[in-house]
Amino acid sequence: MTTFEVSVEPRVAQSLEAMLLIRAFEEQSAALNAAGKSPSMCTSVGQEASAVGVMNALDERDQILTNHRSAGHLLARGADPRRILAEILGKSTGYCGGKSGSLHISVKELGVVLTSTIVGGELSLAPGVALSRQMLGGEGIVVVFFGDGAATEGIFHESINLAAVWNLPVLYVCENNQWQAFVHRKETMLADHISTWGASYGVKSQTVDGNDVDAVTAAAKDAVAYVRGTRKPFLLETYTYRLRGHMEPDPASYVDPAELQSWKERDPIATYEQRLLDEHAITPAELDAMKSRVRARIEDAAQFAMESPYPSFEELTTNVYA
Amino acid sequence: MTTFEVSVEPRVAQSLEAMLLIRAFEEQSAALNAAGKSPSMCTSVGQEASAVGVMNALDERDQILTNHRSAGHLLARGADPRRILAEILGKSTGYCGGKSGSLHISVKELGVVLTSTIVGGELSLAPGVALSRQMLGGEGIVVVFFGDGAATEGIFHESINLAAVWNLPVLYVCENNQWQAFVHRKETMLADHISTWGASYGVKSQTVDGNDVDAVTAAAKDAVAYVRGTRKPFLLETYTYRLRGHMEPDPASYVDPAELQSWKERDPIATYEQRLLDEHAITPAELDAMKSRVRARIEDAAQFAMESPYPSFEELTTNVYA
Amino acid sequence: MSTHEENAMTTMTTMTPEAAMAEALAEEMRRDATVITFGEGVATKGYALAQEFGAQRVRNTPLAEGIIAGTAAGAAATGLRPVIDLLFAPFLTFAMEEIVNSAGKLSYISGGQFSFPMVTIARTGSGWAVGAQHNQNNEAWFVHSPGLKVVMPSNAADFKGLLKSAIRDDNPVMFFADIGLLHTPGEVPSGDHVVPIGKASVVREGVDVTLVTYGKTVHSCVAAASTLEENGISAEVIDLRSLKPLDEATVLASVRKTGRAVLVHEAAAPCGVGAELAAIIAEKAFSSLRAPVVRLTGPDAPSPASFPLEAAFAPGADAIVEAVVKQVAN
Amino acid sequence: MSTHEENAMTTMTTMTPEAAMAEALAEEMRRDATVITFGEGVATKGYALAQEFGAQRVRNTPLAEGIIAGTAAGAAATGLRPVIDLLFAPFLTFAMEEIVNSAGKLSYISGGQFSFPMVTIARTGSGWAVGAQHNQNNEAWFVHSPGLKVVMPSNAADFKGLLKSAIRDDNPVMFFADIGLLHTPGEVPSGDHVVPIGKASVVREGVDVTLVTYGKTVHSCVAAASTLEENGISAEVIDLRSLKPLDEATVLASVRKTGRAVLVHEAAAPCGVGAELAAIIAEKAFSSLRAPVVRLTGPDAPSPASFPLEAAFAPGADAIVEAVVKQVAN
Ligand SMILES: Cc1ncc(C[n+]2csc(CCOP(=O)(O)OP(=O)(O)O)c2C)c(N)n1
Ligand SMILES: Cc1ncc(C[n+]2csc(CCOP(=O)(O)OP(=O)(O)O)c2C)c(N)n1
Ligand SMILES: [Mg+2]
Ligand SMILES: [Mg+2]
Repeated sequence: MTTFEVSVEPRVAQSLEAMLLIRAFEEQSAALNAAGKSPSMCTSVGQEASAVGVMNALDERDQILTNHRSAGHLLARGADPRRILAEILGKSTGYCGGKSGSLHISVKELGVVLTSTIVGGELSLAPGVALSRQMLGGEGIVVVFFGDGAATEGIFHESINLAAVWNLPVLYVCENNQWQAFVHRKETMLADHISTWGASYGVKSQTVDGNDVDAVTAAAKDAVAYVRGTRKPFLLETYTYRLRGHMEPDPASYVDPAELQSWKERDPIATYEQRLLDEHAITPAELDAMKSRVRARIEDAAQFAMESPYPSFEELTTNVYA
Repeated sequence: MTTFEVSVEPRVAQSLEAMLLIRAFEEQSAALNAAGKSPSMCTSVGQEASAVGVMNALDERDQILTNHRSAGHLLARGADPRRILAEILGKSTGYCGGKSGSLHISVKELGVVLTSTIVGGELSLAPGVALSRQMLGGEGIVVVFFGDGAATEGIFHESINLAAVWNLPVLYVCENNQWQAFVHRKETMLADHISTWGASYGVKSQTVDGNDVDAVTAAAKDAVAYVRGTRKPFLLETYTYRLRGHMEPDPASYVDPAELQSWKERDPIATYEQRLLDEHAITPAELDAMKSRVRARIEDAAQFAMESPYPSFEELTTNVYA
Repeated sequence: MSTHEENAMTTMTTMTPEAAMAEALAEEMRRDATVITFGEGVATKGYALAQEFGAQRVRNTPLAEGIIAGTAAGAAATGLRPVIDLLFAPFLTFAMEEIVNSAGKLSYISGGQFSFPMVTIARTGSGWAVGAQHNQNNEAWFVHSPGLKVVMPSNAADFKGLLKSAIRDDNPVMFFADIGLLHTPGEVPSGDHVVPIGKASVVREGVDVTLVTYGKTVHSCVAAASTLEENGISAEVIDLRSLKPLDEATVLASVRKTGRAVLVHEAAAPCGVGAELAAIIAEKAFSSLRAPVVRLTGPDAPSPASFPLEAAFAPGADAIVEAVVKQVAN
Repeated sequence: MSTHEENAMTTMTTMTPEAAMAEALAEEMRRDATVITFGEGVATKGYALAQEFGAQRVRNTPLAEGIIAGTAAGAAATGLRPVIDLLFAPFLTFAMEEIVNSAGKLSYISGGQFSFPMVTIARTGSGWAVGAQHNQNNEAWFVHSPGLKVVMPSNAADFKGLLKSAIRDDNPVMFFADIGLLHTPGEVPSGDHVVPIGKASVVREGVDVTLVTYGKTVHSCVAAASTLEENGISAEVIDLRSLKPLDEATVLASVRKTGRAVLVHEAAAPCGVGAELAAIIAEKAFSSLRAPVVRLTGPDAPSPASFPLEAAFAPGADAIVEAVVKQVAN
């Protein structure tokens, strides 16, 4: 046991390190894009607590569906940053052999079934994945991450209603980050909280501070226990904010600077770091060590991705059919 | 002034006669189908009070969208039974020249914009019709009739949310008749009342006894006044029951006889007749006269429709483009 | 008449295509516990099926085509083999996202990690006089979409055999059922009658002209061929059965023999299956062609409800005879 | 290069197709107060437009393609002329019901009581390396659907002129914008530059072979034609511009002259526009044909994100040259 491992509560350390890893990963992706070395991607900067908190509550049996802003979910689930970054660069070593690119990465071995970049596509598949769970047995549940924008697509209504009527074990996680590409959420709905929509379907729901990883972890654990036990859906809203533009590069000049600033002050990583330091749950030295580890992993990932080969031209037409 | 006109309160008489006309029309249609003289159609038997009550609250400025079960709405709006029946038979004298058949009748001169037999199609068009009202001026509002089944289509969610966010003057009338073709409503949703779904969108709503024409009229008048005044949407649910099968012919053997019986006892026409007789608002003789008038109109309509010519073959490809 | 291997001992049962589909589904559900079926009213209308396999495997759904198809795709990716019924082809418009972007593409996008063994049934074509929102022959949309297979049988035996193949296929299969045929009884071989996807059927041999068709117009072509024979013209009739993959070899072999092709279907001409056939022929059998290729299709118009107009929608035997006579005279 | 009448005094301005579309929309909104535009982020991205015409006529919408298209159809039927932006062609899958069943069919179904003057814009094609859920050339679906018009320009002038025509048209028009072209500047005639829907453009004259194409592959064909010229082969290049209605007359006149047709597009082959062209040619210019028709298209596969694979997706000039050389040798 090193001092580090003794002084920091393991889950807390894990949560912080996972969030740091996501942030570093996203900044690396964005940098590659800015340098003309990568196609566009959507980062999850500012939303790390939501990804990490929910993943903290899941285990191996569970399956995950997510959307275009999925790198955080994948990393929090334990995916290899090398293979994610390789996929973003369209390399053969990526999780999908380079065919997906950043927007639809799936990782079967981690239970990540079919990320969708069609907004709402993840919601359309979720009940079916849960139906497999229901019919093929086991205690696994399905978690589907979707945005506040996806909630305004009709398929949200159809998906959660079906899950309710058929008693499907789906945890709906709405990451309400206040933006839908270039449109503020308030332009798209009168309600402030998507969790309030659960009532129509007879689905229990809750909103949690999506910038507080411990709060998300606690809420997600309750929600997962409910879904796993009752085999019914639950709607968890993580209330958060997209701190970068919609996609890279996006100067996001349409964002109200005051609103952005107020959320920057609630950055889920900076506030958590500070809290852990204040509570002496972590020392500055430990934090530095953690950051170095993360930096090393991301640098290694970048190198791996950059050096990996592109797929061969035959791959253009393989995997069209099973 | 005849005795009839003095003794019966005009709106009450009108409501009863309108309901009788719808019932007689639907039974005539069904009989033509049973006799092999007409394609299949969906009748609104049992739901007459909803159609008549809502139409009682509208005026000429208003526009209407409806669905596959629209004959009642059309008749209550004042459409000519001859031309509706001709359309059902695919005759050139029908409102759409026979191209629509029973399922998508529109009557521009009466403000009936584009009936949809795609369940939910009426919901998808409604905000746009209201947007025209909003942008081109006037005090007209838009009423869209849809079923409880349509409410489970995603387009319901998208439509009412848009109407709420854009402040569109749409009165959403959900005719909750407990059936969705061959599926009972309870198999498709956990809620009993679709009106409760309005809250998610910030839309005011109400459920009314859809088998009581006076109650529907009163509720619809309030709703119309709200929409006309605020230029905001409103969701009115008329709770009722489909007394015939889904379409002709349909023995509806899947219907629970006890449930059917309990609703038959609440037949909107029989109960209203009885009430008016009990209250001496109408005499048996007046009622007989009314029924004769209705019968004569329907017989005339059937004759007109049967004798009308089919469209000429050139019509196969006209009106494809404007 | 189909090209599958038939045991000499095979006995035949007469049934409608509708009954043949029900039988195929029941047999496959017995064979494989992962086969399930759902859709609007599926459990009500498929009462016998629901009785045999229970409420878990035979389900009514809410009225929401998008989530029916999406749920099928999600279930297919994770171990089940769903058969969904979306009723009428125009209703597929509410499920395009799930069918095309998910079921059709995600095997490829995932680099082969996932596959989508699912069958989507839709009724299509004229014959019910209910108009354009219940009737549109849009099968070509799916032929034009990657990763899907598309079948459209013309007789009871093929309805059964193709549905069984579709259920066993590891890819998403669109199964189009021509309404006009559903209640016409036909002979179906007993037992495990399977018709391979991707094999056309030469339903009538001939040497002067090749009629390529599918669905209800197969019968118009066969009728036309009889009339043509009386006029001394020998027409070969090919029933495609599968529109994707399309049995190029059978079509090309026939056209190389006859030198003439008439392509017949109810769907509109522009970018339809007839266009695809004409292109394949003009590319690969050009030197055998003795006359211009001819397409006979439904009009490029919504389908009218009015009975006599609807009856004139799909090309009939007379029009086919006329076109062939003119082509042969050319 | 386009076939429209050009005033001798016309001056040219250089701009990207993206700017040309914005200019067309602004001009039409000035001209006609019933023209409105909405879509996801339309008001944010079209900031200048929103400033000029106000929040009523330039609107952001919720993220819901179905109701965007449905609202356009409802508004079009009752006095407005909406221009909607559905972003990327794969997202059209969420709006098929409204576009196909309502906007496309209800004029007919209503017996001509209503019309649907609306324009639906969607971006399509490779060039952004974001994969198959943002990139599918599905324009043929709409060509195959009754009551719609479909255009897909290849240069800045046509982007402007066709968008103006589309807005003035009383029918629903699908406007496909090839992503790969949007940022390539070109010359646009100043003033009210209108390009009629349904007229192809002969962008290069030739006598040995006709290349028929649209969208980004117009440029590959023009490049191929230059190379071919060096090899003594004179290729005519036709830019269809409109896919529905399709300018048969221009295509047939050219093929009757050259006797050879090569059909080129990025969309998949099966039931694509190339198939339709091949069919028209095999039906109506058969006797002029000196060689098999050839199609060169993107693969029948979802589009890969990986940059080099994506770059190989659409047929390039080299492949076109090779195909023509082979065809001419035939
Ligand atoms: C069906 C569909 N429509 C539009 C888009 C374009 N688009 C990509 S992300 C996005 C915003 C999504 O907002 P939200 O669901 O809140 O997720 P967020 O990006 O905020 O995480 C949009 C409009 C898309 N990918 N798919
Ligand atoms: C998109 C679509 N799906 C399915 C159908 C078939 N269908 C016609 S009516 C109907 C039931 C509609 O139920 P509801 O909306 O409650 O209306 P009701 O018939 O009860 O008046 C169904 C499933 C259809 N016409 N359109
Ligand atoms: Mg968001
Ligand atoms: Mg109902």
